[in-house]
Amino acid sequence: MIKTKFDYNKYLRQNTLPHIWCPGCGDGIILKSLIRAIDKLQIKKDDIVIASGIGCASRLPGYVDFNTIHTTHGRALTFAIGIKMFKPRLKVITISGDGDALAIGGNHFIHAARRNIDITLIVFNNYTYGMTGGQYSPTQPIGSYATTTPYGNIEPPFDVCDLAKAAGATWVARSTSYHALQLDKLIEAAITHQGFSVLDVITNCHISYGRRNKMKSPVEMITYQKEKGIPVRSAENLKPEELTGRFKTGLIYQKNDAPEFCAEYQKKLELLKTK
Amino acid sequence: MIKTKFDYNKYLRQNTLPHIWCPGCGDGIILKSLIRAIDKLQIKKDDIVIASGIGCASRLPGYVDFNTIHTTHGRALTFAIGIKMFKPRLKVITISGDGDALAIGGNHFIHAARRNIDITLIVFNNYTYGMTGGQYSPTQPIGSYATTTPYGNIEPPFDVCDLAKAAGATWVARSTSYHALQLDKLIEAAITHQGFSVLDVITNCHISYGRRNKMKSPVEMITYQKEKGIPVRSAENLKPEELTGRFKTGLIYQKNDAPEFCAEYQKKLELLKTK
Amino acid sequence: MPEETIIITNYKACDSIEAEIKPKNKLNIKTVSGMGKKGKVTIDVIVNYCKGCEICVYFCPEKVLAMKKEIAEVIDISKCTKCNICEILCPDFAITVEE
Amino acid sequence: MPEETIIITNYKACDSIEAEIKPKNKLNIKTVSGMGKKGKVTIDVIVNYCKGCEICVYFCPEKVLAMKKEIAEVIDISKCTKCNICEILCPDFAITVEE
Amino acid sequence: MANNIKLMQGNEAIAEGAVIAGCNFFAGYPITPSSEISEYLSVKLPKTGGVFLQMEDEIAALGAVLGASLGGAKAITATSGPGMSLKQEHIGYASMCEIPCVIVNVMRGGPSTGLPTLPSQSDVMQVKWGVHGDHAIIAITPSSVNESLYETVRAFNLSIKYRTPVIILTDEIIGHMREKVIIMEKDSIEILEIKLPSVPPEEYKPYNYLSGKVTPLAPMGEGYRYHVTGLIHGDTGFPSQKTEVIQNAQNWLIDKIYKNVADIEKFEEFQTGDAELLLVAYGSTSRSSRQAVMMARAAGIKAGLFRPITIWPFPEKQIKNLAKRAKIILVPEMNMGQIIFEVQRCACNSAVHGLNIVNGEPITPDQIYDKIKEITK
Amino acid sequence: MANNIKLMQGNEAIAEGAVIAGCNFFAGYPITPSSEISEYLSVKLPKTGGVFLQMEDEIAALGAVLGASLGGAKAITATSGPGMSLKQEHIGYASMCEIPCVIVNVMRGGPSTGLPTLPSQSDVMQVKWGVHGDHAIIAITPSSVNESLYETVRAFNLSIKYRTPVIILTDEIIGHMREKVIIMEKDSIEILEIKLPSVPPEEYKPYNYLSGKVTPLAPMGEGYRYHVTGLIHGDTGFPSQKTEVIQNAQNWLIDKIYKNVADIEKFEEFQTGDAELLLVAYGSTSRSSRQAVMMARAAGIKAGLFRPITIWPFPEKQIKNLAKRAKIILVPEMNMGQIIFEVQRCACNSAVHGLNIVNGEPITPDQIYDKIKEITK
Amino acid sequence: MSGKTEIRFAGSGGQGLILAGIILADAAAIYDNKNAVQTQSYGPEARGGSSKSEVVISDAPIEYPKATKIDYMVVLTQESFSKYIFDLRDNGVVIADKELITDFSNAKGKLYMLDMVKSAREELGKLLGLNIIALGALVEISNVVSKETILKALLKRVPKGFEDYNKKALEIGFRLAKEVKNN
Amino acid sequence: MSGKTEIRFAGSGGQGLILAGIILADAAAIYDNKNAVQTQSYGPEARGGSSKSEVVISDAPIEYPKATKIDYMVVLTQESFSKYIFDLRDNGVVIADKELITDFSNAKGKLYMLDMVKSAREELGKLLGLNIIALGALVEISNVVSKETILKALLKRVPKGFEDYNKKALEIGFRLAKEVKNN
Ligand SMILES: Cc1ncc(C[n+]2csc(CCOP(=O)(O)OP(=O)(O)O)c2C)c(N)n1
Ligand SMILES: Cc1ncc(C[n+]2csc(CCOP(=O)(O)OP(=O)(O)O)c2C)c(N)n1
Ligand code: SF4
Ligand code: SF4
Ligand code: SF4
Ligand code: SF4
Ligand code: SF4
Ligand code: SF4
Ligand SMILES: [Mg+2]
Ligand SMILES: [Mg+2]
Repeated sequence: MIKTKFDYNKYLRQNTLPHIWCPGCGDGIILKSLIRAIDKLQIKKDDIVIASGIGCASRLPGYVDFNTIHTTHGRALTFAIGIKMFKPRLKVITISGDGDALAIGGNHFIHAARRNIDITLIVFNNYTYGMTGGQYSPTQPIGSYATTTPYGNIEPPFDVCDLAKAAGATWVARSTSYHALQLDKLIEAAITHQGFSVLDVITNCHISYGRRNKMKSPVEMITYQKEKGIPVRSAENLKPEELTGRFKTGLIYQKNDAPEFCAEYQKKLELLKTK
Repeated sequence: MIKTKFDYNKYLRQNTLPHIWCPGCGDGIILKSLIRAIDKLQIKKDDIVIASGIGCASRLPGYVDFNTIHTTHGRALTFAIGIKMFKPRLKVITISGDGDALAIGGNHFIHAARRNIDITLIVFNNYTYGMTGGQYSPTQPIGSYATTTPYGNIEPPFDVCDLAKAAGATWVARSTSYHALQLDKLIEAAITHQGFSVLDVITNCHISYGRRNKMKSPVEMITYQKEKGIPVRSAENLKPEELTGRFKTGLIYQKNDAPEFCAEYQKKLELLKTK
Repeated sequence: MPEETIIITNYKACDSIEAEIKPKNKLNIKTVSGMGKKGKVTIDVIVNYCKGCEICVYFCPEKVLAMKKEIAEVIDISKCTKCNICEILCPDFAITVEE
Repeated sequence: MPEETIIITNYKACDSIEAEIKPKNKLNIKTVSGMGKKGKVTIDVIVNYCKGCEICVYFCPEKVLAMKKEIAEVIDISKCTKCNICEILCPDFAITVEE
Repeated sequence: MANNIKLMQGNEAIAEGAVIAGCNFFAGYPITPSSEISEYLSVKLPKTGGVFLQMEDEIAALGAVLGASLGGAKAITATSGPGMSLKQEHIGYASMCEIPCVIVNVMRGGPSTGLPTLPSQSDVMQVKWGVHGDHAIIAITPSSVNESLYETVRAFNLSIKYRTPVIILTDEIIGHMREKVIIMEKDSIEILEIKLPSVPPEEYKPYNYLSGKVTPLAPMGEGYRYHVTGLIHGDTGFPSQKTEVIQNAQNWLIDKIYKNVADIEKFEEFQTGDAELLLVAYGSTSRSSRQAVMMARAAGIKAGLFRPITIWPFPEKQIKNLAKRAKIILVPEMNMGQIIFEVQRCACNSAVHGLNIVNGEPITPDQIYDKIKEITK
Repeated sequence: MANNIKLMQGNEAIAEGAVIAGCNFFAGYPITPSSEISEYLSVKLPKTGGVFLQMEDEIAALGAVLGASLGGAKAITATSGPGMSLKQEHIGYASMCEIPCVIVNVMRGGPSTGLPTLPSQSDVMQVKWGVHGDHAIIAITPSSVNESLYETVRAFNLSIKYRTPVIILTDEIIGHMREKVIIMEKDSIEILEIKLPSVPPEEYKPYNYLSGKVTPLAPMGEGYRYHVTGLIHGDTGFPSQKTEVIQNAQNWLIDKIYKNVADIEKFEEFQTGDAELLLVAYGSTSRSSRQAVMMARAAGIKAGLFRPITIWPFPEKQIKNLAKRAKIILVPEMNMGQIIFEVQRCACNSAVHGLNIVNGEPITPDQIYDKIKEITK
Repeated sequence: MSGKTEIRFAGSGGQGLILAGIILADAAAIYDNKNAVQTQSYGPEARGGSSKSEVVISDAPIEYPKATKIDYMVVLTQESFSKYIFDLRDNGVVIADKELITDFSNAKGKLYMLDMVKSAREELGKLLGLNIIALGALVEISNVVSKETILKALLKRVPKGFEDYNKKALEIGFRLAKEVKNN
Repeated sequence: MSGKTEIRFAGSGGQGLILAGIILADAAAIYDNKNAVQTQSYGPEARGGSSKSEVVISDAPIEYPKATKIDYMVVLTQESFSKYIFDLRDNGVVIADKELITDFSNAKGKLYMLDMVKSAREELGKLLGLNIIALGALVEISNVVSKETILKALLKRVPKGFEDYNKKALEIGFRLAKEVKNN
């Protein structure tokens, strides 16, 4: 799988580098994957809007040369919906941490999914509130530690993909920062999908999560992703007990014939015109 | 099925009657069912907390002689969680409209479900914002009309039960204000269940919903419930196309072995004591 | 509601926007007793609770009830089977069925 | 936090709390070229981008790389298969592999 | 009977004003007594290709409005007390990132759920201070249905010109009453359009603190790629923690409004020329006050009314001026005393009285006149 | 080396103060620079059987706190700017329903995301006016770590006594600095306990507007069944739209605080006896101000410092008194001018100057002293 | 009649009284070019609750928009009669339905009892249109706007196909009022 | 020494400098019964970013809590050296690591170059403890608190089993400093 050198510079705001993330933070790996996917799709930079909330992951937009909006904590999708509905020709991608997307932002998550609006949401799922120093998040595994679960977490985590699907998302997948090449393809597919697409990317935060959970280094954390991730297909052949502690990767759900929200709205407008 | 006269008075704050609801509003039918279920369970009135949000349905607590909290719009579950965690011996029941529970309150809905806390949520699902005069709600069917969908609704509705289940609720059921006796049993079971239980009750609001959707009278609306509701078991034998426009009633999902949040928290406290 | 059109529904909405504790109204109850299909039966309609929604009338399988001046009324108790449907479905605690 | 205990991790966090546009730093690039297992290869490490996370070193299947003073360095280019893993997994745009 | 005169509700007039101003985006969440605005726009906007969205809550509604505005929309939302409280974080974001938008608050009785269907004027101070952090705001309090319409047009203009959220702070009485509106010819109404910046994209800086001029906000998707963040940011829009940048950014948010007060402010004076007793009133209460002034004049009391139309920035200068003659000032408000704080500050050598009636009913001319008699005795 | 002296962080001291006050319930949502409070309580509360909850957002956090408080908990939440904006609706609910609770706001730079790790004092007015509708609030601004601890205890007491939310309004500097705290014997600290009402359930009315006394809030689940609503309600707790009830309810919310100012207020004066130049400062800025007073005194300037500890209700009477002598007043604040509005109102015949530095750094004694020299020249 | 007339329609939500007020205000303001302000009171939030619709009509500008001393009051429920009669002018006029209002314990002013419900049932076949009958009666009795004007204002707001029905209702109102006036 | 001493530890997050500051302040405030205030600066939000930990120690009460004129500065990164040297007193003292700081272009005051990283690597086997070495060096050079006091304060905050390790680190600091002082 030899590749020629990929030129990220075209998409980077180079004078903002080096980025703010800690050494070895998986967010940088995902950022690169996102750039490669967008490059593959050859979308005009002017036509891309990236909106994010607040958190480490949400710092991403600052580094890329698109129309970028670093909104408030948990609300990226609301801005995204506004601009997408007003200018449906734009490709709108939303970047959120797990806390951003699913704790404070959980309501916008399920409603964007319900509407099946053509926006791609990438959840940078590091099981923690990275930016505020490692409080537990709604995806943090039971029994693990955080600054606010000194005696071990007792809150069950969301399965981001299950939730997205039940709420109405029509394209749902999972990957990790380790599976960066799989991620390229999934991001590409997510952006291409006509409807609300949710990509749950398990990413590594050794600073706020790992070092409280016996994974002090980025390497340990990425190794965890490598070992625990299991492709959807392979998972099918395993018994439930073989799956405990593991998570499925790859495309988890797709529905192509569901009406997309912007398109439906445009149809209404057309109808009114002819009236 | 002859019954002796049931005495509601024991549970009613009689000097608040007649209640505020419009003639024929289904909310009154559900209120009566709730009273019967609680009576059946013989829970002490002092031990029951009823919390609600804002909306027609949410006016319910005012009429019953329990500990009652009429909170803010969408936030009933947050109050419920607070009091339940602090006094786990109390039975906490939350009453919400579809807008209250699933529009502005959607985030608390999924997080209460995720935590699997022993609270019962009854959603008075009338497909509309009754109290504010009939704007569309996140459960309103596609194509129907509301004051804010003068050209017909294009937003897909949530399936309340699917969403509850995916978010982590361990007891999920649906009924209607017509199926009042089934409802008695379901409310009883919901309260008895140890964990987060969600009961989606389709109820009739002819004022804000019906009269914009060719169901001007309570009778027409209740007839709709009678005709469209189909027991889970019967639904299994039907083809998908036979199910369009219909909804399943009865117990939809139950999981009994899942850890309950208050109990888990108490376990932690015990552990710390012994340390 | 841009171009106002005449929308007049025939419902009688509850006027009591005050949920403030009300002075204890004397209940105005209309009681009808008699022999129904399954024996002795008494039907009470609390007139000042009934809001005239017609639910009981429509869903009574035996046509025991009817609307009179927007209030439910027993018109033929002899057909009553004490099935209790009217009581269960009345949203307003306005009708009860007893032995 | 309550009873403070010594938690000292060995990471070097990024100091630039300013995301404000920075003066265009001259990139300090260390280039190593040579013949790898699959032919000619050039590996660039941008020294002032590398944060020393060790990911490339650890995940390089051929042990081409090593840490030197907390910066990644090519130690044996001859084993490089141009698999590109180091580049793909580097979170900091700090290492690239070219023909 | 002229065709351009219509009987309209205050809320409808706001919605119609938005349409006239070229509004092409609404996102909201229903709440009494503001819902008619969304209902009206749900009918109108789709007809002209605009977007009408009902969001999942008020926070989402303002988020969507800001997103759309970044795309170049003329966007509006409408709400009331509880919704206004929820919107505070996003109002701050709009101020900080200088994103134009119009926010309508039809005041009802508070606090909390309060009195959903009854009027009050108890959110006046919230409009200025509800957001965490320092910023300046423009807020307008119309007192008639006709004014509701035209002040909405002005609100859009101001929001674009100063790149700031503008709040229309009306009350349940003005919002729900119906009276005459004179629909003017479109040509005779000043309407500011959203334009692309005059500089090419390479030279575009979305903020410009030191120039003293408001840089136009380039609609996204038109070639001007920039970054928007609620963190303190420099001219480029990128976050900064440099002390000078922070102070400049803070100053700018205040100065761009306060240094342009002359352009922003609008008020009406009624019989103030020789007034020894000054009434300061806004919104529906100003109508009763006006009538009370007439009653007082009839009784030989030299009363006058100062009515701020732009309530924020507060017309300090005018009050200070009028207070030179008027040694007694009365501030009737349907709240427990809010704008009176501002009046006291500006007119501290006059006796400043409040008439604060908060009982779900509008303050009547009689009540005000009685108070006038009491304080002039 | 006494065992009862500890080096503590301001945020830790607040958390420890809560524990000492008997706090048994925390619900929060993390935010810089307040998170240490929750982290500390996540360790401590479970040890004593208390509840620690991290909720899905700030709105939920305060909702849970209010729910628990209705159950009889001594409950607290902690947040910072953006979170504070989100909590406004529930603060209003707590005021309206008279539910005790303590809310900590560790002020950071605003507006919007602003400067998450840097200090400011820019939420002072929000604390008073951020809620829609009329209500009164108690807010406390500690200026040392030791004070943070004991004022937290007092906050719990006040919240129970007056059945009201009490806000601890600290700033990033006080919140994050470490200094000595003297841990007193528990017996010597006044701690108010939550009690059942003295009347039997049949006679219990959860509100009592006309008595002038705060009725205790019966913990739910103990036999006192009552109704709580954010709608305007009468003594019984049930909603009402009667004009007298509305006005009584409104008056009560204001009066129960303002008529008890003497009990609630707390302040410190430093060298004010003969002060001709008065500094009014609170929180971390008061520390620099104190030092500046010493510098000024050393230079022969008769300076003094008035430091409100209870910032709301604002100590009007004291300022009015001091302003009789002090014809020059300086109000240094890490914001663009907030409390200065109050000072101007109370001391309108003095020259009231602001020193408003908002650049992410604390205001230094030198900066204040320079300003003193400038205005006394 | 002085320059200012205050009219109140009171009844329960859904009787269409708000609309009646709007049509009256429209007639006065737009077609008669007077000043007119219409206001109403709502139940909790905005759903159909009790309702009261007031119209102030004047030649001079109207400041305070609500009615304070009612000149004409049209009532369609017992409750609203008892509740709202208090601020009727001493020489004010009440137009009430004969069937719906039965207790006149605190009546004042001049009272016209009309068989509006009965006529609606008999002549229109349903109660839909009761508000228009009441409006017609008011106009006939008060003369606050002309019959032509009210008809114009009415027809503007009637959905297609319902013009005749509503016109008929209005005329029933005129007639019923004329009958009692002549009594 | 005047009544007030200002000390700054500057480096990158994770080097444990905040903790070093806390231990120092603890020693001064609790064990030496002086007044001491410790403050720090954070990166964005609160995650591990740059870090600066300051301690002001004084006999008199401390009003302004931050350092303004640094007496002693311990630096462990080049960036922090260049960034924070500006407010060192003219006669202030800098304690820097020999390996980590190489560019002294804007140096001022008195500079001690210590082989702290090297010693940590060689004698402790890892960098864990570098902050304690630096703390030891500071105490040795400044005498702002006694060696016994700092040891007590250190041990209070060390997790069980790590006492010796940390004590050793502290002593390395003492030694390294003594060596350069004697130079
Ligand atoms: C309204 C509001 N509440 C809280 C915060 C503080 N805050 C900032 S980032 C964050 C969570 C970060 O977690 P996540 O979204 O998972 O992103 P990560 O940093 O892990 O990438 C929080 C709670 C905030 N900025 N605004
Ligand atoms: C924060 C806030 N936003 C909006 C409202 C207005 N409001 C009151 S009830 C309601 C919706 C009612 O719908 P639902 O929850 O379905 O209850 P229903 O009336 O249909 O029973 C709304 C939007 C409010 N009271 N508070
Ligand atoms: S704290 Fe965690 S998520 Fe944030 S930048 Fe560091 S490693 Fe990445
Ligand atoms: S508006 Fe609808 S939901 Fe509300 S009381 Fe009336 S019928 Fe019931
Ligand atoms: S009990 Fe049954 S049969 Fe008898 S009146 Fe009621 S519904 Fe009819
Ligand atoms: S169901 Fe009840 S309220 Fe309805 S008509 Fe019958 S008795 Fe009356
Ligand atoms: S390209 Fe592959 S083999 Fe070569 S250095 Fe990188 S990871 Fe190692
Ligand atoms: S992966 Fe990148 S940043 Fe990490 S050590 Fe290698 S080159 Fe440096
Ligand atoms: Mg995260
Ligand atoms: Mg509903």
